[in-house]
Amino acid sequence: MNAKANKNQVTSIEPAYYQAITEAIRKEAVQILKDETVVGVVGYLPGRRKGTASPALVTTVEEAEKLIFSPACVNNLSVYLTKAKKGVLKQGKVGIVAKGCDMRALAGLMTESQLQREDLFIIGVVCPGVYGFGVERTGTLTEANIARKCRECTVHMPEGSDVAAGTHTELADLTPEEAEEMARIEAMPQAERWAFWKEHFSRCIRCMACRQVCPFCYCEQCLCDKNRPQAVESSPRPAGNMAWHLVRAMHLAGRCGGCAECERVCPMDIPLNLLNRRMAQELKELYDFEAGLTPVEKGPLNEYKENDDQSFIK
Amino acid sequence: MHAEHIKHDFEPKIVAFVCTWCTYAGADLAGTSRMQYPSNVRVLKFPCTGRIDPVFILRAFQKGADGVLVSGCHPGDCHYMAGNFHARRRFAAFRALLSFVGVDLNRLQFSWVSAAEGGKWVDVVTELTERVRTMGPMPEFKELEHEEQWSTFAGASVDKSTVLNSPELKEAYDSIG
Amino acid sequence: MTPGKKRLSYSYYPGCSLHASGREYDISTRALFKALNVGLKEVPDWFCCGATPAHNVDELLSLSLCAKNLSLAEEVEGDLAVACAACFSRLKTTQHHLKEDDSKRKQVEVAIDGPAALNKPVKHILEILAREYGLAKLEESVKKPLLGLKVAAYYGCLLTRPPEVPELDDCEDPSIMEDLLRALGAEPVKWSHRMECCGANFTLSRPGVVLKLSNAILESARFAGADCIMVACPLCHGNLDIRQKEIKDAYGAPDSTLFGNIFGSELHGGSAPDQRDLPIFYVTQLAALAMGVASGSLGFESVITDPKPLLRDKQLL
Amino acid sequence: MPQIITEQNLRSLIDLLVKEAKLVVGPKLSGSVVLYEPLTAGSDLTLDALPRRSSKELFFPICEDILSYKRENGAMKVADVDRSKFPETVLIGPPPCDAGSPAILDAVMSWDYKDEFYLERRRKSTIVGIACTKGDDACFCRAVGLAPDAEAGSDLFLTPLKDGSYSCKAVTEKGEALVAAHLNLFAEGAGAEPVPFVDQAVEKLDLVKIKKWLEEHFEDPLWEKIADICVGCGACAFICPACHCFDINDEGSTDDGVRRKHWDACGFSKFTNHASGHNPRDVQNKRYRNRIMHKFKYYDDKFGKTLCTGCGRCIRACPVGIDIADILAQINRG
Amino acid sequence: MSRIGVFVCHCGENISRTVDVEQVAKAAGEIPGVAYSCDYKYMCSDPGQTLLKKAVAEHKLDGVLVAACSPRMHEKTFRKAAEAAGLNPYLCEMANIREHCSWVHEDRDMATAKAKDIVKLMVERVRKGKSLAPITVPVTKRALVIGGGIAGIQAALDVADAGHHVIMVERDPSIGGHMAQLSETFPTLDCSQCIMTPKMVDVANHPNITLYTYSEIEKVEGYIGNFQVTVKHKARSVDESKCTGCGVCMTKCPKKKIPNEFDQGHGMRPAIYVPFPQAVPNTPVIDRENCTMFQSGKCGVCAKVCGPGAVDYEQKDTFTVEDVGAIVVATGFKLYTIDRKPEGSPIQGYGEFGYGTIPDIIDGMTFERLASASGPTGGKILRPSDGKEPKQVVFIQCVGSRAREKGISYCSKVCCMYTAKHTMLYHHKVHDGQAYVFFMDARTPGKGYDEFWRRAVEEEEAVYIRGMVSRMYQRGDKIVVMGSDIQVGTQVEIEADLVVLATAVQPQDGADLLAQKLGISYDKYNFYSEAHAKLKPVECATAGIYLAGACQGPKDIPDTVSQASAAAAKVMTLFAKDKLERDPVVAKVNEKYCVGCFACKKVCAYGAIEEKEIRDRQGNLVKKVAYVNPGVCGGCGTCQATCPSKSIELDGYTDEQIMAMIEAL
Repeated sequence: MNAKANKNQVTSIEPAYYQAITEAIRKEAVQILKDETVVGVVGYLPGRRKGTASPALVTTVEEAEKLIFSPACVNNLSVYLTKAKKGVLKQGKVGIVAKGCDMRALAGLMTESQLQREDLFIIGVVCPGVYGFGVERTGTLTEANIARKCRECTVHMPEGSDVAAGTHTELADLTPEEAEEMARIEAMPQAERWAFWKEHFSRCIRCMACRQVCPFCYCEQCLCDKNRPQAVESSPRPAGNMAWHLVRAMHLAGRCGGCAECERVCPMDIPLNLLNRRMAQELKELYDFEAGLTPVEKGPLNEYKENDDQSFIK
Repeated sequence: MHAEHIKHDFEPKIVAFVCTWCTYAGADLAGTSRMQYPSNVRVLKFPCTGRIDPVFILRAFQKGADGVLVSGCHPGDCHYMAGNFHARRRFAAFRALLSFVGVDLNRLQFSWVSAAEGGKWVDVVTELTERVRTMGPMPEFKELEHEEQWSTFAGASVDKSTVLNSPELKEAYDSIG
Repeated sequence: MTPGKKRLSYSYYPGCSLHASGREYDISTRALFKALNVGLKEVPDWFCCGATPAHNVDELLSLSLCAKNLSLAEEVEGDLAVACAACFSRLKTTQHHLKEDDSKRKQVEVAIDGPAALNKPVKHILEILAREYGLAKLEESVKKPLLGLKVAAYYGCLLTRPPEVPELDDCEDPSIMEDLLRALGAEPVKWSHRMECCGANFTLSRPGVVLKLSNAILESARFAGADCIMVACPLCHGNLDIRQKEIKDAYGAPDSTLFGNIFGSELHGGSAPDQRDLPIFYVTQLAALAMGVASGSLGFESVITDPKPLLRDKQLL
Repeated sequence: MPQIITEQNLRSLIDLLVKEAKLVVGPKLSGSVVLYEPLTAGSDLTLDALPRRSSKELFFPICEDILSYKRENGAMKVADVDRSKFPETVLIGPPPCDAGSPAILDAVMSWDYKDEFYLERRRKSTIVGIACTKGDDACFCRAVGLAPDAEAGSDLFLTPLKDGSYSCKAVTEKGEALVAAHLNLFAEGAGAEPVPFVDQAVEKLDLVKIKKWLEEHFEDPLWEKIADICVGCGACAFICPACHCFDINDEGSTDDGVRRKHWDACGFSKFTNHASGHNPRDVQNKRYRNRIMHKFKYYDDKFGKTLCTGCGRCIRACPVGIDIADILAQINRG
Repeated sequence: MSRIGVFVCHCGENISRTVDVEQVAKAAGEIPGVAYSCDYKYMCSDPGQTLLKKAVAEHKLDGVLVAACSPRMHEKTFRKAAEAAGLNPYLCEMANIREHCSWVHEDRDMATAKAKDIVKLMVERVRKGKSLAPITVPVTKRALVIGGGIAGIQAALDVADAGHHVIMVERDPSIGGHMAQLSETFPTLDCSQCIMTPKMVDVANHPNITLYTYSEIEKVEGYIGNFQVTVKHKARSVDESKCTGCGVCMTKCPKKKIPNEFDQGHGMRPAIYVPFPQAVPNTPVIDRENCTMFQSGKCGVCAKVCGPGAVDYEQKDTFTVEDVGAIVVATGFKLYTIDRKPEGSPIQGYGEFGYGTIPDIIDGMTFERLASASGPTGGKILRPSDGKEPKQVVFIQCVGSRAREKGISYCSKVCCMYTAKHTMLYHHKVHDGQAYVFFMDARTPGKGYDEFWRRAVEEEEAVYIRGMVSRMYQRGDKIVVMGSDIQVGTQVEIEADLVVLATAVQPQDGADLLAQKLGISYDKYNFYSEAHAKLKPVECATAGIYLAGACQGPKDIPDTVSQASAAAAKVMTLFAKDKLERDPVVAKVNEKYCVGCFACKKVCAYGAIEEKEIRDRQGNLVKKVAYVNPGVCGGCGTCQATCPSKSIELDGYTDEQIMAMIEAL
């Protein structure tokens, strides 16, 4: 059976599609604010510049009527919910607009006791994809301007949300650029791989945008900010940068939901999601773990099986 | 058994992170049995491999280790029941990461050495030392330690040996005309 | 895909027997699937699976035969339906074996000049009927329930064994046939020899063995009060049906023939010897009959132990 | 005396300066991004995109050693950095929004404490600014009083002409000296027509009015509104040509190490964290407020300058789309 | 700036032969933070220790490093010496330059260089070390014993005899467990009840034992020395304080045909009953499901005939909370019921054996009841179907056990012996009968066990057939047993009158649920896991909880009793001091930075990590953080390696110490 046959595949997603979702979000947000189901809704508002959008916490019906969904709604809003980080969830239930990839983060945060499902009203978005960076923002999503992570999306449907806006539509024949890049790096000789990453990490300025935008980097004391002892040099030098990105990849292993926000926000264009993706791939191969849409009891690095692979151990 | 008096050109720095109950005791047994092995290894004792953080391995490489050994109790023998099981997953993941960024995994060895396996301790340490010796010093992290952003020592990139001599500069001027 | 809306459809590997001595099995299978509106598309160009003897002679050959058939089947849409218990066993064994043994798989792939279709789902007719079509739906579809028919469901050796290969049911205590019979309105009897061997292909080389083993099965079924036996294997069918008269001639009265009783005690008995003819049905024959398929198209004429008197007696004809 | 330099000669100038053992820094493609980096040849110069980081790092590096220390025989030995080794530098190619930043920063760096690291680099550098004919909807230099052809900060200022050459204007003696030393690369004349500038979307701001508003609105719901979405990273500050906060860290052990100075950002939660554990800017709205206050009020109070060149980098880079131009425009509108 | 003293030991010539100890001491003196260094022939000798103590005083040392042998050898010695000199013992460390250096290297230069390095990094460890104080935990000297079989009884009596109070909780109406059901015991064939019932009475009469029967564990909180256990007392419908145990209620109860569990369903009992005549306590319970009064509201005969008015139909379940310091788990076993595969279980059934459908196929425990003088047949071997004496009995061993394909791979340990016993009992009672045994191997490792087994084979005429049974079916009034004899290499059929299956020993139902309440671990079969298979076979990983008997794995009576006494000894060891002292190498949480992801809790094998609420002064919940119970923490440090923000730290092995050591490499 052709797996693609019963999906609604198109060559472009027109503004009308997003408009329909926008309407649905507004209707839902207004409703849950009106009936006081929630104290606020985390969603997106349009930006000043054409084709941009910004996260927003709306608490009134008037504001809620301005919420939008467009290909510019790139942010993973779950970052706003954890107490330790942003804590917009101060009291009462909060509504949140979530794409499939954001839902994975929400599930992960529930696994890690940072969120309770009953504190959330999730307005799921059946997302066909969002803009990549530095692309033309015309309002229409095409093969030319879709984000790299969306090319291989497996979670168009926000399963487990309270309501879902949109109908399943996706772009046809997207090349899996990230998978190809992974394969390219994996195929490099070891020294070349080191050179590749050294070049990228050396560019890092330690602005911490990757950390700050990550739903899972909710530590109050980041290891790299600690100086007694200093496990990772805080100065933006190649050595500390390498250590920082390795430590971060390790800390996210088995937790990362794959939203690729770290990569998106990096002002220095470091392909950070490749690291997370590599770890996810390893944990899938070794322990059959995949970040999913529902919370689990323990992540793959917080549990073990007695017969886990140990072929690398003498 | 390794004949130690042979002098080598390169003596690699080997760091071993071991658990106190099995591998440390195994190394003690190698000592009480008077087995011989290369003296390159420096042992850091932990209660359990479960305590060993990947950051320590990274740090050891940064601080000049040419090879790192992590060793603990065999599965099922952990003094703390499951520390080595957790460590096993953690290090399986960490290895994948290191390999992905281009670290040669031949420099990082994991082993289970029990308190009764003095001989295995000697084998593991000897093998790692000799393997790393043939590989030579580990350049990656050490080089990185000394690298800077260009602006830090702006000018270092200018090679003073090519400081102009006038005829050359003159020629350059002339060519532009 | 919503279940119930989409028409079930299978590729079909009949195997040699079903085109020869077990033709009734083939025609009744096709008739049944047609009656149930389930698609059945024969794999083009299929050939012998090697049956039960090949793997005793040349393992690589037997695996390659099956692997090639599987890759042919891969070309036809739908899971592969198999009726013959031996073909089923060989195809499943091949998949199991080659999944476990990489070097064997490579050898076989050289032999068949292509990849082995190790993931093509292979399904026995029984599981298709009981699980995929479903007992409830089957029961609904029954037009002529087999009321009053006491059936000894006979599994034989291959359908469930070894447990890791066919994964059809509990290896030693299955119930899929009985469940199916109940859905058809028949009455499955409890009996002792449903998992015993009939002698299988010794039928040619050492018929004596077959007579002895098959006799025990027939006796046990009679003893349990069965009117007939239901099978899912053409070889079992052959032994129990074709040789039934021969067995009777050879052994006569029951109970004197159960094999070796080394710490023997007195045998019970005393009742009049039971010499009833036991018609042997294929599972698909009974199912098709219950679905109202005309009995003339189910091959009842071509068997040796005539089932028609029994069926007439039970008002099923 | 307007001078003309062709694009080819501009690149030749770079080649020559490199040969003269000067450090030549300019926009260069580094991997997938354009950054200010040392140029090894004129062909390295990439003028079609605004570099991701501003040119401030030439004077104020991302990270620099300020001293090293080692304990020997019980006594601590400290070694200073030899600043005389800083090279003579020419910065080629910054647009006015980057070239203008030293003109703003010199004030604070030579104020109550003289930052000799910065000042030594400034002394040894010549800036060749180029008028900006590009720009996008994030640009707002005009709004903060600069312009695509503002010469502030440049020693030599180039204006792109329609025929691909540049008209040159020596703004300072350093600029004059640079031209004088390489005269044969420059030609006299009026040259072709200049390339027109791009319109900017942001209205002209009344900086006095904004400052007044800020004076009166230390507490204002606006700050909370922005802080709701600010995630507290340092992207805006690090790529900003005017932000100049830094942190000092000792790296190594207590017996042997290096004291390093590196960029810091007021958006970080630990920026004002005291050793006591007290944090006067304990929440994000106080931190973001400080960013705006510093740029448009405090710096003006002290030095009479606005700490922003309108380059728009922070608007482009903000992970959550915070738009400083929009915020200022809102304040401006009242 | 720290003032550390480094003492380099020659160990006679053991170290100094290959390591230049003087150089090592000299180099140590130059390490920042070292205030004094010296070398000495034998540091562990009295003069050596005195040297150390003197140096601490003279040079005002605040830390000590002894470079000598392995810390496994003398760490305690030197820590004691340091303590005597007024230092915190945890600021004394050892650098192992003997086992890890002088003994394993020959080259003097390289060995000396290595010794210097070892000293250097260990100095860092001392420098960054912290004073630690032993952890003390108060101990409640009362023990809880869960289960009133022979294991629980033995453990309870031992602890109680030592003078400590014991709470015994038993799920059934009477204590006694499986041992009370047995007829005679191997290898002595003494009467089980004769040796069991006096012990049951001892429990009932012991002044230090509080016995709760018909009761279950509802909830367990706390930790070693300080458990709070909620016990649920199921409604008995009979007031224990009033009942005299006269038994009139039982004789008058109109409903008498209820299969008796104690006789494996082969005898009958009334709805108000004691499980067996020697039950302790001898107070009946009403089986509400089978009682007419409870089912239809009409009857009430027992209440009418009860003189003291003890019958109380209104009784409700009650709960008590018991404070105890230690818990002995002795919940025992059940026998595998072997019919079809249980729903959702990895264990397969033996449908092909016809167990449960053929009445004359019984399990071993039923045979015990048939053979027991107090059993339903008064000790006569009569088969269930028709009450006839069976003349051919087939015993089948390893039914369920050692059968990987059926889901259980372990050996049930007791079946070889009890089957041999059964054949003897049968032979003693049915002289013309013949016993057959299908077996895989005979496992008889116990005192007098093999002799006993040989007697069954050689003197008592049991026919042992090595092989397994494939199928059984009823034919007339016989059971046809189809099996194989692998020694003869043939298939075998036996027509038996009775078949006895030695079914696998399994943990009690609900063993997993109890383990979850207790916070102890269990294996895939639900047997409880000991802390160490060899060295801690009685302790659970959770401190203060001990195991006795078959709940841990199949065991015979002597093994069970031994383990029960061992568990009791462990309890008494714990109770020997008023306070429990523990090594302070335990984890601590930095509550300021902990964000409560509880990854630490997920990896903690000891269940030492709890969730703690942090509230502000108004009582509002600020956050939840991890809390390490120092009484329970094992000190492995897995939590710290797991914590991304390092907000949990293992004392004695802090990141600061380790990083400083790595820095010193």
